[in-house]
Amino acid sequence: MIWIKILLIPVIGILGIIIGLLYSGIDRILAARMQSRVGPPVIQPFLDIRKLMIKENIIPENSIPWLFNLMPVLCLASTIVILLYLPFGFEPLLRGDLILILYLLIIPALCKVIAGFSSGSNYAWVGAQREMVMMMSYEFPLAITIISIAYLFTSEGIANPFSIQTVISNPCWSITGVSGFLGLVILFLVLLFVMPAELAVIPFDLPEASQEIAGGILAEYSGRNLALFYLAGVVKAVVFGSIIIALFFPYGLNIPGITGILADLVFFFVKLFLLVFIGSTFIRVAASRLKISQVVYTYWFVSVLVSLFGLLLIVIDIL
Amino acid sequence: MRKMREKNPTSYELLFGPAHPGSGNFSVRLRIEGERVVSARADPGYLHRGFEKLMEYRNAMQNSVLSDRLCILEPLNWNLIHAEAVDELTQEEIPEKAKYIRVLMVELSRIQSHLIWYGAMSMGLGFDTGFKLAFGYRDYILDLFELITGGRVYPAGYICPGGVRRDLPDSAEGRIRKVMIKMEEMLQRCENFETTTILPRTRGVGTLSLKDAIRLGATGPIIRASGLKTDVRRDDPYEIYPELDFEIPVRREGDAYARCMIRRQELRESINIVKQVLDRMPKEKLKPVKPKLNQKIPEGEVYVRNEIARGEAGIYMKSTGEDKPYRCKIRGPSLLHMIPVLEHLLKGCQIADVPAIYWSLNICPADMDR
Amino acid sequence: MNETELIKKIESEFGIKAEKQRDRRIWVTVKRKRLMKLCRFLYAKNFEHLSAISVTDFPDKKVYELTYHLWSYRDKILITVKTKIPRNKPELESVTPIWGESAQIHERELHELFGVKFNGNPDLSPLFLEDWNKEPPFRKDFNWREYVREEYYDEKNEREKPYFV
Amino acid sequence: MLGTIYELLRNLFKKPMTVRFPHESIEIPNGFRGEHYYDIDKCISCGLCSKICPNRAIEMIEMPERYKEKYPKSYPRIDIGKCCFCGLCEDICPKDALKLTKNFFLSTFDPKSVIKEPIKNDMD
Repeated sequence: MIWIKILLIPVIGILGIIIGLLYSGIDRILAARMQSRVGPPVIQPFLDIRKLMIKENIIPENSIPWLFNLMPVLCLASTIVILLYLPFGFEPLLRGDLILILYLLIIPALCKVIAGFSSGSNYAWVGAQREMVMMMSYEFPLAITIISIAYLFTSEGIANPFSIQTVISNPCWSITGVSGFLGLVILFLVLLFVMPAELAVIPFDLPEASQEIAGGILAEYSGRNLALFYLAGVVKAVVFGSIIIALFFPYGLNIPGITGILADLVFFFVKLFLLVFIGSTFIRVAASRLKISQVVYTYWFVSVLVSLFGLLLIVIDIL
Repeated sequence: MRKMREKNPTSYELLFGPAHPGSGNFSVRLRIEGERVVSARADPGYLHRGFEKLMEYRNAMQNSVLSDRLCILEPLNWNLIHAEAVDELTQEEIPEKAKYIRVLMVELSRIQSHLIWYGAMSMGLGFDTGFKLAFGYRDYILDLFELITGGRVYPAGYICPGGVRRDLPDSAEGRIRKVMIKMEEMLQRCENFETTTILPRTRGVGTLSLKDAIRLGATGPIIRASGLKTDVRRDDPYEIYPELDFEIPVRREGDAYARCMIRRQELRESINIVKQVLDRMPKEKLKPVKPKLNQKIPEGEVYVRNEIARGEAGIYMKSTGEDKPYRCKIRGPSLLHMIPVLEHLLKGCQIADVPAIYWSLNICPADMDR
Repeated sequence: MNETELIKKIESEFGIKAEKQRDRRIWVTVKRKRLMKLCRFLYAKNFEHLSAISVTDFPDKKVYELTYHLWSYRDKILITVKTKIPRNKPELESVTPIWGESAQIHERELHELFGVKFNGNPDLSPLFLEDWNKEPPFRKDFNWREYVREEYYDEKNEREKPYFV
Repeated sequence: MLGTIYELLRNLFKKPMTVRFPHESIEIPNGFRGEHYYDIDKCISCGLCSKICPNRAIEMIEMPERYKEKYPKSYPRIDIGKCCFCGLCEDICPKDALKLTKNFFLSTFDPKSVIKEPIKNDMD
């Protein structure tokens, strides 16, 4: 059994990358359509990655080379590790809990910060600073959401409230009343709102803001290293979508047998697609980039207050 | 850790341009502390081609072709300024229809230039959709240029001394009217997008008071956004502008948002002007101007001013009776907007505001460097 | 104030001839010594906008002719002030104290392209040209053909020949 | 906010503005200034085109030996690499020997091929 799991790890990793790239391609087509363009073919991200992989990998003179080269690898690896803890339409490979995932989610962002500081460019430096501020601001509403759900489970007397298995097997909507339902809707919306920041798409892509700081963190990256960061980004979309699905929509189709597993997988991907479309593609084409002060304000004040309100509704429901 | 700190001092220099996704062929050296710009120094010259000198060695018709390249974004307006300068020296009577065509083309070119501005502004703010839509709609106007002048971007001296180089084709009027409907649709779209895009990023950013605006030499939409109602088309009229009915939008705030709004209203006014010109366009056939060699420009000197999309443009032309001008001084609006105004506005703003301010001035490095 | 009134005022104040070219265009020629005084006078008369400054080179008369194009937002008149300075010693007082930065940048440009020195201008550093140590390039006697032939002519390239042979 | 959502969703189901260029393209109107068409039989060797050309892209040359009998004068050789497609040569030509066509596919890897001889050199 353990061998199967070990064998499945690279499979899941590759699957995550492929699904991520595929979504990235669909995302580009949909974004293009919303901008009245035809858009690139679906396989364009694969071609991009191939091209980046065969390009020269430039390491700037000013950088700290070992950190500079390590960070893209670490970033992609940590993103894929999260994937192993998440249900992919079937049981997750590794047993973990929500707190662990919260921590793991920070690692790719931290990698980017360190990458920015180690590249020795002013643009990257500004980008890294921005990424740190961003991280601090969106982490808080995210934590509130996850803890509220765990709190809901605790008060319902369910064992292991933080474990992912518990979350999947007990859909949170079924154990609440009206006000709790509203609270969950609010929390879901907050989580959806954290998604673009986590994925660094346009209203929140300040660390990379190409028109302001010329690519920011990634300013000095090229070739293979850039490809790894790009891959980490697309896998992260899958990861974050899966987290939301696990928390809020862990439903399957309940068809027995091998067809059931396949159907669940497909159903899962459809859910994922819808989430990525709303949380990333649509927001990306609809808004302009915010300023760092505006980002901090949106997350620290608006999102935190809204998520606390959601928590309050759940508390009222439980009492 | 120490190594990192040494590499990352608290105050440092950041280059905005020339090879930067948010700038044109132009660079600003920003001295930055944290996220704040302490001082800015413009560093122009990446597009210096020496037009004033080049024009001294070419005759009027060749200069007309050359004047396209003064600013890539609105070649027809520069065509008109050059043609007017020569016309004023030769005192030649321009056919009525040619005047109408000139104004028509210039206003189409203004719409097109403002659309580029909208695209560039959206791009600077990270709003990709606006960029792509604006350039998509601009292409409808480029189709018109292709039909009328024979080239999409460069009209090759379409407006030349003595009139225009070709008559309007018969199908032009209908097509222009159709395109104007499209432009109104685009304006509606800009308005629909406003609350999520331009408004939150530009309001209160880069405020320019009227006193500063006059001292720094701001013209056109920028000074109008600061509260001075001035427009060369109205104050110093040329061609058939006195006969046309159009508003001059003015706002008092003087910030980047006001500048954006002014340009949007100007787009609307330009669409109106195009419609009026089409209504009044004389029906008779126009004899196109053919180039001639050794056409002498009479002795004299003139200073011609025009309102182009970016502000006030002018040509000082001195002729000593040769077929080539003795001296041509070109006054582009961007020289003052890009150096004193930009340096003034960038002082004390955040890095994130730099593209917003830069593009709200709608500057073109080509007509600054010349 | 219209054109004729302004012309009368200038003529009575300075005793020089002002000429009306057409509507809204006035041309004045002034000695360089009295240029500053005239400029201050015009600024006080609401000529707040310095549209352009230009230099024309006359190598045979050995003078530079400077033209200042001033626009009044209130009266809607463009007045052009012309003055002559000797070509071998091109120095002149700057109008930066009057019109501020807008004059400064025009003067900086002319200093670079014609070598006119504006006394009192705080910043006359190079603007457009990079590492230029030859004579100012916009002078009439600057032989650009020779310069281009020395710097850029590729004799092996057949297609460049018509420009140089 | 609602305006943005409406616009984007509307765009999503509308036909895009762009055309996929090599497969389809917009129509090129008459009077487009593209590649030159030169008719040597109409040419009277006045040389006006070479004089008006702002970029000196047109050079009047003698014909090679074998054509010398038929075409004894000098004829324009056009360097399209220098041309700015202003159309002044077309306008000034008294006999309509020189015209600009609709062909704009002019980019090439071979610097020799941008020079247009008065008569196509079939075999040198």
